[in-house]
Amino acid sequence: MRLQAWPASFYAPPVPTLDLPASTEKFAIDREFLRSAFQSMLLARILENKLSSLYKAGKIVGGVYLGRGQEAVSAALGTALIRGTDVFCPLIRDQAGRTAFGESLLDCTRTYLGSAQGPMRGRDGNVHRGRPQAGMPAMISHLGAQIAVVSGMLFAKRLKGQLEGVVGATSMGDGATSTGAFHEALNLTAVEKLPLVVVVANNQFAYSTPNNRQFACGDLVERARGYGFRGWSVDGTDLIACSTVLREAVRRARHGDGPQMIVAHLLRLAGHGEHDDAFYVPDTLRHGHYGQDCIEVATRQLVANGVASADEIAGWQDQYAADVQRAVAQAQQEAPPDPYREDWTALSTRFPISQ
Amino acid sequence: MRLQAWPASFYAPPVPTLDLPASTEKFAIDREFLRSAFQSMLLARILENKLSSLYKAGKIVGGVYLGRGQEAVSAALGTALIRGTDVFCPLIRDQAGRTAFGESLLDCTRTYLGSAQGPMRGRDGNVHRGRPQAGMPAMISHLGAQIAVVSGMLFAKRLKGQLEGVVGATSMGDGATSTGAFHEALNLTAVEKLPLVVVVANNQFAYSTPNNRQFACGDLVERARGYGFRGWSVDGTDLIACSTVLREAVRRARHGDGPQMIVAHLLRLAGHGEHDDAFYVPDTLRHGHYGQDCIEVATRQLVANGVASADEIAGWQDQYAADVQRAVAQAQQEAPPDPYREDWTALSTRFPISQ
Amino acid sequence: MSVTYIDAIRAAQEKLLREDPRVFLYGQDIGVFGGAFKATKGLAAQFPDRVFDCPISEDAMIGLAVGAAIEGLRPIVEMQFADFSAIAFNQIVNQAATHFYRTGVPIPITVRLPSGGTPGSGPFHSQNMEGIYAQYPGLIVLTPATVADAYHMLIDGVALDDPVIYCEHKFLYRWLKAKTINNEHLPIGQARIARPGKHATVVAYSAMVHEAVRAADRLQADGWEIEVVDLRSVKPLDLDTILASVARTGRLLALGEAFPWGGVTAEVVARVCEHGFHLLDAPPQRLNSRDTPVPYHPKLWASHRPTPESICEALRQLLSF
Amino acid sequence: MSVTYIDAIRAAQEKLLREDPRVFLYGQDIGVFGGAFKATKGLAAQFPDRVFDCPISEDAMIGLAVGAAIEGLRPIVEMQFADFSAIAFNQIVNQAATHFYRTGVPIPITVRLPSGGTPGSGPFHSQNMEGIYAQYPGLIVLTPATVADAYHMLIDGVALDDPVIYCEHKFLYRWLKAKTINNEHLPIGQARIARPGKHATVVAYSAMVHEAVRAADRLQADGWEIEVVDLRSVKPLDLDTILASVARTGRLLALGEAFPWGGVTAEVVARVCEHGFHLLDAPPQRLNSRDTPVPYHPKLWASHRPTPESICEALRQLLSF
Ligand SMILES: Cc1ncc(C[n+]2csc(CCOP(=O)(O)OP(=O)(O)O)c2C)c(N)n1
Ligand SMILES: Cc1ncc(C[n+]2csc(CCOP(=O)(O)OP(=O)(O)O)c2C)c(N)n1
Ligand SMILES: [Mg+2]
Ligand SMILES: [Mg+2]
Repeated sequence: MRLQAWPASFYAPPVPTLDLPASTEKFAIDREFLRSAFQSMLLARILENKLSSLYKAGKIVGGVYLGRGQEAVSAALGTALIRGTDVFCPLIRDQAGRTAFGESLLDCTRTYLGSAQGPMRGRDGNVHRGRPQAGMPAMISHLGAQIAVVSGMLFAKRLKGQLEGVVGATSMGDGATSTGAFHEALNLTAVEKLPLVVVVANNQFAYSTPNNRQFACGDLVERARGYGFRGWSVDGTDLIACSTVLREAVRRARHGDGPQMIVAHLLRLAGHGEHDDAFYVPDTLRHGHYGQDCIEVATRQLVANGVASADEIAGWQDQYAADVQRAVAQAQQEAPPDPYREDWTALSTRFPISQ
Repeated sequence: MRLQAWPASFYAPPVPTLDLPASTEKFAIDREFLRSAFQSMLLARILENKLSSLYKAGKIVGGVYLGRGQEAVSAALGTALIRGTDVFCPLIRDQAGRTAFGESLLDCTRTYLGSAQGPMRGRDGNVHRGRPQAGMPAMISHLGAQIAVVSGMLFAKRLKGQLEGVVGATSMGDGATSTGAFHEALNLTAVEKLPLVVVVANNQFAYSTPNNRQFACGDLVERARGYGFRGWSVDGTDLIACSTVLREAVRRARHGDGPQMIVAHLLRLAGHGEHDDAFYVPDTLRHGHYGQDCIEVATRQLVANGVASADEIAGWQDQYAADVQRAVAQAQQEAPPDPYREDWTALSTRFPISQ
Repeated sequence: MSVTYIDAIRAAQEKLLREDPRVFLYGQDIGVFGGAFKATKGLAAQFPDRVFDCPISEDAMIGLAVGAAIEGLRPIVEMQFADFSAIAFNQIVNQAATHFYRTGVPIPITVRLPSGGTPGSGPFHSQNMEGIYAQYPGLIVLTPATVADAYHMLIDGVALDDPVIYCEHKFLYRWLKAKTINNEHLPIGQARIARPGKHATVVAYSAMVHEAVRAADRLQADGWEIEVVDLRSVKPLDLDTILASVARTGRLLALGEAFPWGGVTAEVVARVCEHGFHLLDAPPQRLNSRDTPVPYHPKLWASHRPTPESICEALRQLLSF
Repeated sequence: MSVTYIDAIRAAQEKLLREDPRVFLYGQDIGVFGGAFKATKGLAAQFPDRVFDCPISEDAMIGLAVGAAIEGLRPIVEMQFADFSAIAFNQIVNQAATHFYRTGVPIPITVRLPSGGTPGSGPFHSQNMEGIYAQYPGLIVLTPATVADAYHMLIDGVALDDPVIYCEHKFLYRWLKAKTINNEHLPIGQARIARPGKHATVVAYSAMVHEAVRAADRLQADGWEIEVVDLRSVKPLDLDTILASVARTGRLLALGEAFPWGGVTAEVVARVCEHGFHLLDAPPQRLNSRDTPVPYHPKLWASHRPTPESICEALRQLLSF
């Protein structure tokens, strides 16, 4: 039996241009939005660097998954959403978006460090955290599975007459777009005409798998039309671009323009998890356009445009480092869950008789 | 709690124009192809009418699912494929394609009538039949699940060095496009660059569910690009159009142009199964463009273009009626499966010890 | 006037829609068409904003229901056939079932699974999946056998805060009739003595309860009094009622229509042996379907699942010890 | 020099690729990266045309494998974690498992499921699904507990013409070592006495074999001789070996790491009681994980699954009858 295979050639995506309708003026982004998004990026980065150290020091069990390099698009999304009104289900690399949406540092450190006082009480860990009733569902690991849940929350709000002015949002990686769950949920969402904003952070890899073994279209945004979503493609290393697009997409969803898909192009500036050195990422990519650090880009943008000064930024850095330190220290002091005090049931129902 | 819902308005698709590149001349279809495809349409219709009568007379248990109104696109696909070389996994409404691909009448009647001599030996029924090793896998009911199987057959042929000049094909309805399996398989197929031809027969309904509750894009062919498939949209009531597009798409797949998606627009001219009177199909659709019977259209086309005469067609009709009669009579005479002679195991392995 | 099993399911959904604004129905062809089995017939006309036809997307259907449940609603999702819930498997067992444990927020969804074999339905329209779902912590699995239970257990199931897998048997839909729906009924989690007896206990559920009663009736002619326990719910499993019955009879046959490896009958036998070993006067027996997919042909199908004949045979053997 | 459990899995795949041109590997990150657990490390370099990274599409991965099997190949599909096979559930249980019965064409695919809990892995990277898949006719379910079995059963499994669910335990990957891989080995379908004894039988499989042996070693101090049966495959299930052991000891503890409802332990207890009731001197017992999702926190995780302590406790109770 003769064996042959087709040659694999690495697919390098083009630098996307903003896919904005006609005039871009009306999308001009304001100072406050940029400052706020940038602060979330910075806090997320400082927090995640700390998590990485804790992991490497053996203080975190399981794994640590960073959003390094993806903070701009994540923070832009979180900043465009309204906490207490909107629904946001963050995914693996959304520390910046979580922060922007208002998740407390303690929710993060408690979950990673296994404090019984965290929202998951030690029952689930790391990025699998959330507060569903505060509008932030907790992802399960199975990629794509959270999308329909967010849509279901919106669907329920409509039935309750509470959908007016509300947006739902979730994000995912390039790899998650290959799941059946992604497809079913996007299609269903469009059929139900729900105000969902779906952000795909195409960081070139799913774990170690490059785009050319993940999909065969040019830009994943080409999928939007087939679902009846409006599609936006954006440079994920550029905070102003991300903020412009995300704010506009969220605004449109909020005002009845239907579901929106944003594809942000960028590079994961870390391993899949902190156990992974990402040896498989070619140098051409690391040193190419997407290899640039969105926080550095944003710093330059903010300073150049007079949105924030270098001193201010340095001040924020110090403050966040202290905040993170406090949140870690507190979580570390807290008791872990006690197996002897767990009730060990997965049901909320207490049946009167033997089960 | 106040409840509200968005108003449902029926979505009537436009009559599609052929989406052929530049010059259509080189796609001119030959006489033999049209005659052959038409004969398969005719035979399929006569066979299915008989199956319907048998069902209504209580001679077929379970259900009968007709391809009435869908023969043109199905036969065009089956005719464009090469039996013994290609792989074809027909779906619910592909009697015409099966016939064109060379499935015997007896395979059909034996399976519907539960003869032990049919390819499924009474273990499975109706449209769930096939001969996988003769290039025709047997569908399971779960919609969309067959697509990846066909791709896997192509993938294996490539590994064996036998893919040269081979095409795989399968078809499905509009409803099946909403399955995760559809999505995963199309994406995987494109990533693997397999020569797969996927035909979507958009017959406006999935069982009773109209297009506007199934998808939210204009034409399902808009999905092709997002997968990296070439997309074709065609009027499924028009045999010449279907033949032109299908032959070209199959030719391209065969010659290295990659995977192809064809969306044929038409109307199911029957119930979902013969138990269903399709009361939910609005008269506007029944009497509109897609309400026309593709066999009548094709008859006119063939006669007008001198491809076949009315007399010839009448002769085929008589012959096919007799053929169908024979195949039914033979299957009816054959013994049903005998539960006492079944070995009642789902494994081909015989383990030496107790299980 | 009589009420069938499926009438009861329809009536329960009507009552729920009428009385509980949190309830909505989501499924394929359940609107104008009234569902593949007509379990929602007329409900879309009565409640046009709360009965939704949906795309063929079982995974997303359950995902949507989970989201709606987080928001305080009580969706009832119809799978067109239990078999197609295989597509929603992940959302059911990993999303819905784990949610309360992980987050403290319960997910009161009800998934209706038209289950079980009918002649000519074949391998993919005949499955019984209660023994699959029951393995997962966080799910409640109901298997009503009577018209009244079909009604009350659907209503009571929707009232529970946890995800409910409601297995309704297609064979009972039109065949099983009652004069009216009795208002008295047992709570979920409690089994029922479907037929009292003293020589052997058959533990069954869903359609097999009726086959067991038939078999018991036949054995009556030979002087055997067979007790039939209807589990009603397979998770929770009412071991007390089972043990009490086995204590009376000393003999156990666990009967199910699902595949023979594992499943409900294994769990019943294992628990009885663990907790009531001393009550048994003979080896406990099991009777399930055969270890193949459910065959299409009625002649094969009839031999694939337990029948009154094969149940009688199993009972005779059990009684011979 | 020593060989770990995962080395054995890697070596088996290497041998298969080298010796059988019908074999290819398909999975996420199994190429250059060598797999999430490095079970395919270096194989893509050695066999560049036969080791494929694939999209995150478990359903289509199994669909593709089934198609390739129809064409006579023998794909080995790696699920990144057993838990993610929930996405491929339909293709496994409805497509692959039914194919031979329906068409007469066997589907020799092997699906590798990295199974079982490790500290900190949480509810979705820790599951044991052998008791789910074993319920389906047409599947073979292997659960190797030793380095040699990890090797030989993978090779023998690929040689079988039926779909094989190969459950490899993540906890054993690097912890379990052998000097070399013994060439002698039992055929698939035959259980093994992992530790001989005479006072009670523990039937276990996969990682729990080692916990059982540890528990048995502890009880030795009190004079108890506990026999441990390693099932090796849960379907087929070697009842003969189990019954022979129970005949020697009169006492049975079925031990598993999966959820407590149904599953392997229920099947083992039910079969022993059905076919070897008279051999039992005491009520057979079961020990499984708790009835919740697998918790993330190592402290909870350690209490969720059976441990040498809890096994000893169960055995002491069993021996006290
Ligand atoms: C259905 C499913 N299959 C496999 C996995 C294992 N897995 C976790 S993350 C990951 C890669 C995800 O890639 P992508 O979606 O691009 O997100 P990224 O990590 O790049 O942000 C994989 C394969 C999973 N979580 N879910
Ligand atoms: C996954 C799955 N869900 C539900 C069904 C039940 N079902 C069988 S055919 C059908 C409608 C199919 O519609 P479509 O794909 O448009 O094909 P058509 O019948 O119109 O040719 C449904 C819902 C199924 N077979 N598979
Ligand atoms: Mg990625
Ligand atoms: Mg259709």
